Amino acid sequence: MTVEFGALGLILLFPLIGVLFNLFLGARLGRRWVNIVGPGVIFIAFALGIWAFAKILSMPAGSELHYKLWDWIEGGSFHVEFGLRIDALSAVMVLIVTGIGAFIHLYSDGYMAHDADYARFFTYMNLFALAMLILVLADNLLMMFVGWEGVGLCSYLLIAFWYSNPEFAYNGRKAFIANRVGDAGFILGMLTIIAVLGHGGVWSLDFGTIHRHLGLFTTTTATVACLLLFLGATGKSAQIPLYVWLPDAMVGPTPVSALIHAATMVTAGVYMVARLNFLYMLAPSAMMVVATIGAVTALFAGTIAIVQSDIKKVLAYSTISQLGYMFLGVGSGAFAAGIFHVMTHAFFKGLLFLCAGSVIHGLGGEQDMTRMGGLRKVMPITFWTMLIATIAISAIPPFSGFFSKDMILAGAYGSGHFGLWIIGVITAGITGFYMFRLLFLTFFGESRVDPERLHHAHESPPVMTIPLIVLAIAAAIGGWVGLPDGFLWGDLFSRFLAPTVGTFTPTVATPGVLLSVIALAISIVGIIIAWVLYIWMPGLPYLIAWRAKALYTLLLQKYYIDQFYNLIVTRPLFFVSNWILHRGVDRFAIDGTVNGTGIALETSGAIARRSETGNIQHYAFIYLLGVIGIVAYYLFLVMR
Amino acid sequence: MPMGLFWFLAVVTVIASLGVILQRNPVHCLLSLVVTLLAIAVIFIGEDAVVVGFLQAIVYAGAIMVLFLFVIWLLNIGADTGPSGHLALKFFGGVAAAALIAELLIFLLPPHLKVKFAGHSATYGSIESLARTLFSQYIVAFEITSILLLIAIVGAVALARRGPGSQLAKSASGSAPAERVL
Amino acid sequence: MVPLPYMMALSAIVFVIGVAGFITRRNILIMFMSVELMLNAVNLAFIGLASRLGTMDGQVIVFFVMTVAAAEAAVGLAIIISVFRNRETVRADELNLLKW
Amino acid sequence: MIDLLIGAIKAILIIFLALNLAAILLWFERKGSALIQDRVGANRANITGFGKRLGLPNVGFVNTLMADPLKLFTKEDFVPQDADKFIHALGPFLALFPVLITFAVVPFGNEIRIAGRTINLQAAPINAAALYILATIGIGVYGVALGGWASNNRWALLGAIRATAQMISYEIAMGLAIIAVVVTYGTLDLQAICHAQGGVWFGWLPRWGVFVQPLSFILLLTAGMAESKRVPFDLPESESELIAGYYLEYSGGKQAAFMLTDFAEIVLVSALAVTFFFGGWQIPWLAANGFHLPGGAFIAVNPLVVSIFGIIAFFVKVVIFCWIQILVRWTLPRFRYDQLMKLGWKGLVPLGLANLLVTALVVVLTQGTV
Repeated sequence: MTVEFGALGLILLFPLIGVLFNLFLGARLGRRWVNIVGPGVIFIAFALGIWAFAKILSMPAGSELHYKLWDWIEGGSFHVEFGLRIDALSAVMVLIVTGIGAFIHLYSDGYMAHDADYARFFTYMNLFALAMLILVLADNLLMMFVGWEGVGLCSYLLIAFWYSNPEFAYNGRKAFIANRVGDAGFILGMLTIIAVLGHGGVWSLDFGTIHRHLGLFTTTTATVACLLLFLGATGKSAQIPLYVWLPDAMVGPTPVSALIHAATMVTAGVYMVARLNFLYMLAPSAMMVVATIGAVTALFAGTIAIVQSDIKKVLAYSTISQLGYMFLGVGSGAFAAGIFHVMTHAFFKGLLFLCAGSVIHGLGGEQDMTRMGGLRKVMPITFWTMLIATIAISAIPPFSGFFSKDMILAGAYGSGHFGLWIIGVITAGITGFYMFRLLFLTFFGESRVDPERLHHAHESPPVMTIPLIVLAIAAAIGGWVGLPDGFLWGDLFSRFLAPTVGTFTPTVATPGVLLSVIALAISIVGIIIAWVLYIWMPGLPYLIAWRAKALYTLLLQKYYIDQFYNLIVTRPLFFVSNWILHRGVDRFAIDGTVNGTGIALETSGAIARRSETGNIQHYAFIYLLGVIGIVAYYLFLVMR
Repeated sequence: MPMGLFWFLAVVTVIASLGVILQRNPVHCLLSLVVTLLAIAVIFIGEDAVVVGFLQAIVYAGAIMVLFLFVIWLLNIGADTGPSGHLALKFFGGVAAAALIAELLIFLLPPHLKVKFAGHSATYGSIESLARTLFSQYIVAFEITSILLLIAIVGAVALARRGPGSQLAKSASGSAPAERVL
Repeated sequence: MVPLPYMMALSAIVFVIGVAGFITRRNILIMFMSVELMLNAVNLAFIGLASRLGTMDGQVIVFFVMTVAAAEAAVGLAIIISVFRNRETVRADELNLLKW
Repeated sequence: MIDLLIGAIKAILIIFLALNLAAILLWFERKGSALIQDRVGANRANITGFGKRLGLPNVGFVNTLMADPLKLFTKEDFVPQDADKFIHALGPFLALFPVLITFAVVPFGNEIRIAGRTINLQAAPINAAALYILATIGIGVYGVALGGWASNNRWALLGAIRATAQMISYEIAMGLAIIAVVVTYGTLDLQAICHAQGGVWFGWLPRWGVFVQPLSFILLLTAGMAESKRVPFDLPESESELIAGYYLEYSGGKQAAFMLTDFAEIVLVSALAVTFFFGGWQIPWLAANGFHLPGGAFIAVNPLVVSIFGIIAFFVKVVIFCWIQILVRWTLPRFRYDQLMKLGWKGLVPLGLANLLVTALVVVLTQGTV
């Protein structure tokens, strides 16, 4: 059942109003207005999202809301409309984007309170919300791509928000270029789909249309399309091989990291795969690639996170690792599990970033965990909310992370990827370890804070702590919508999404509770190790680092991937740009031509200017001669 | 329109328009131009373009030409008394004009000119038919024209407004006493 | 009805008179009047053809030409006035700045 | 041939009446001003003395009708030395001519039927008459402007400039007033407008335009008085500052022509006001077959007599409006020039536009049901 629902347009309208307001009036009307309008429009969009969600709930399963804004592209039989749609999948995403987005906007009021460029910040944030909503509300692939590029742009703008620092600007460019590589894959995937459908006489990129004409795809074409699109997803969602931009993206303001680089934008890839689940189901080998890359990325990033000392870097690698989990889920065919993890991850990772931001804010910009510690007393609210988030991400029941991670691991095991399941379980242990390491280093033990900073350290204002509390509640109980089947109300979440992304049916018999117990046990082991190393025997980590120096350095240098990319991609690129394109083509060929033309014109002009008397009647006379000539031409040559 | 009337109006038009370009005194030129415009307006009416004809008289002869008259007064332009230089331009201009008229006459007279005569209804040229065409087919052009007029008004005021301390403001007493009274 | 060639011939003659005036007269105002003559000559051709084709389009064009002429006269005369203020002349051959 | 003759007779009739009315107005004005200023007024010239012979008091009627024109036309026709002689001579006639030809479209009576022939009592029954009026009034500017310029006199030129600016400014208000009426009745034809004003509303109120377009009427009358350049709008010829303005250097017959123009314009404005707003030749409750008085009474009248009544009614109404204008002239002081322009551009033009807008809205919304 499809219902036309005009309020969908309003969901987009309010962030747009916010953008225009902050762009044109924000700086003029001052901080007070921006602080109200910036988050306010997102809260309104959130309310509208809840309305749409309630409407979906009230309708029979599998129904969707649709609203066509306008016809966008009319090229012969190729037709794309600027249409919005909400089904179960996008409803969940809209709630995540607007709900968490709204509280993060609110938090930003406090976080950016001392920044002069608050209007520009909120312009970008609202623009991001707009683009992200276009991405999730799009009813066709092309429009989704518009949102996809839009969030990429906002990500770039916000990473390089403090653009006067050249390193920050460089990191923004890095994110943008890594995404560009992925986007090329996305475009090629889209073209593949157009080519396949067009070959069969269907000229549309509408999700529904693609779904209806799945028969036109062979396994090969579907695999090609899926892999290309997944390349786009690896860029946007920071998976191997294009994950390198995300850790560097942490130079942006912390609310940006929370909203864009943890809760919403980076999950766009997962959303895209879930959205096109019917296509991926046609290509088992592509699914296998997705699941493998997800699992490997999860482990890989998790190991790097162990040794990082920058609080945001740890969280960034943790994000990459958790995104890997999500891809493991969707790659195993458990699409609902993947999206479920998107949701719970948005809660606890958004919260973690906001807590980290609160700590950084409280310590006046300090990000190094080795210079923290003992902050439990100074920042009680931050501590307790961060504790909840850490337990949630470490997958301890009954906090939300447990249920989603459990569902993903069950999916991996059930689809027969036993090796990937093992990796997932190990990663769960690593997750528990590094997250509690972070918590212990930050809030427990002796204070290692700069005395100067400690003197000013303070709990954040209510405008920042309220979002923390709200998100903490969500992180604690948010997982209860997806309990294991047969337990209390069971798996509401998967049942809700089932009409859109299908139901996961295990191919291998799963031992059920046993799996959960194993994963839980491993997580707890990781936590205990963290306790031993950082609370019980704080000297031990240095000893280990000294003894296993090679491994430690390898991890600290992030497996030398950045250096590797630098060598094979960046350096040759700079060389070509500088020596061939800049010196050769630009300076010599183009500039030479342009300047030569100019010099030639100047010389000839100096001669020709003598004919210019400046007397308008002379010009008119010449003009008249021209008219006579043209009329004569027609009269004696053409019309004769 | 009877042929006799057309001939009369045509002769008046040509003589008056020659008057525009041949007389020395700008006011006389202007008067000739007004006569030309009125004669053309009458030709319009004779050609069943009644409304356009009257508009020609109202807008062109009644308003635009008065503007010219004002400017002539304001600038206090007398008859052309300067040296009659540019004789070459005059000579060649005359020759070129003669060539152009020869060409145009060949161009516009049979056998080149082929127009199918179509009859038209009794209401042709009435204000109603003009309005129907104007407000349906040409509505966008009409609205744009209104904006053009607005811009022209603003532009004219902006251009002609005298800033403080401009040259003429100081020497106003000599050249344009009219301005002070107005 | 007057034969079309007569109308067109009249239009052509008035037009060329306007052209000649524009090129030979030195007074900017009279050049301006010559422009008006040319516009009217064209209007004459429009009206003559419209009346014979039986369409209102020609008349509408003439209407627009008049409107534009009004705008042009307003702005043009304002320009002439401000030129006169700055240069104290309305002679076209003394206003020879149109070469940069 | 007979049609041509009828046309000529109609033209001669209306011109004759207009000119005579204008001449009579001269006397009217003298005696009227005397009345207002508590004087006796013109009472000296008594050329034939027949008034006295009839035993009537000398009211100076003959004086102004005969003595004034005679005096003016026998004076020397003086032309200043450096004047542009041709245009100087042309000026008065350029001023008078457009006013007189405007009367051609004023309907001074209903169609009458004589000997099976319908005669429309309108000298030139053209169907774009309202536009014609605007065109002739627009052209009327040139006589004054060129006359004043050609005199080669500063005062005259100033008068001419003032007159021109004033006339083209108030033309707009006048045009807006006329257009509002045209929109109301949906026609440009004055005879049709007169016809539309026949009959009654509510059984007693004549369907005159003034009840539909009162604002338009005030605009037309005000703008019309400004067009005729008379007190309080007489800045172009204000005696006390510009001596006589644009006709300072005129004498004799030419000056008479200018003065005649003024009075003819008064008559014209009255005629237009009557035609547009007071039913033209319509007499209240008088239909083609007789009087239908409110309350149901009926008095039968011969149709031909009704037509003659109509002509008489038209002229009576015109004379009333001429009197009103003279009354205004002798009771109001002169404006300052900036006040005049302010009234024209900031008062009448916006009012006229608003009135036109409301009129158009009402007409569109009612779609001619009223």
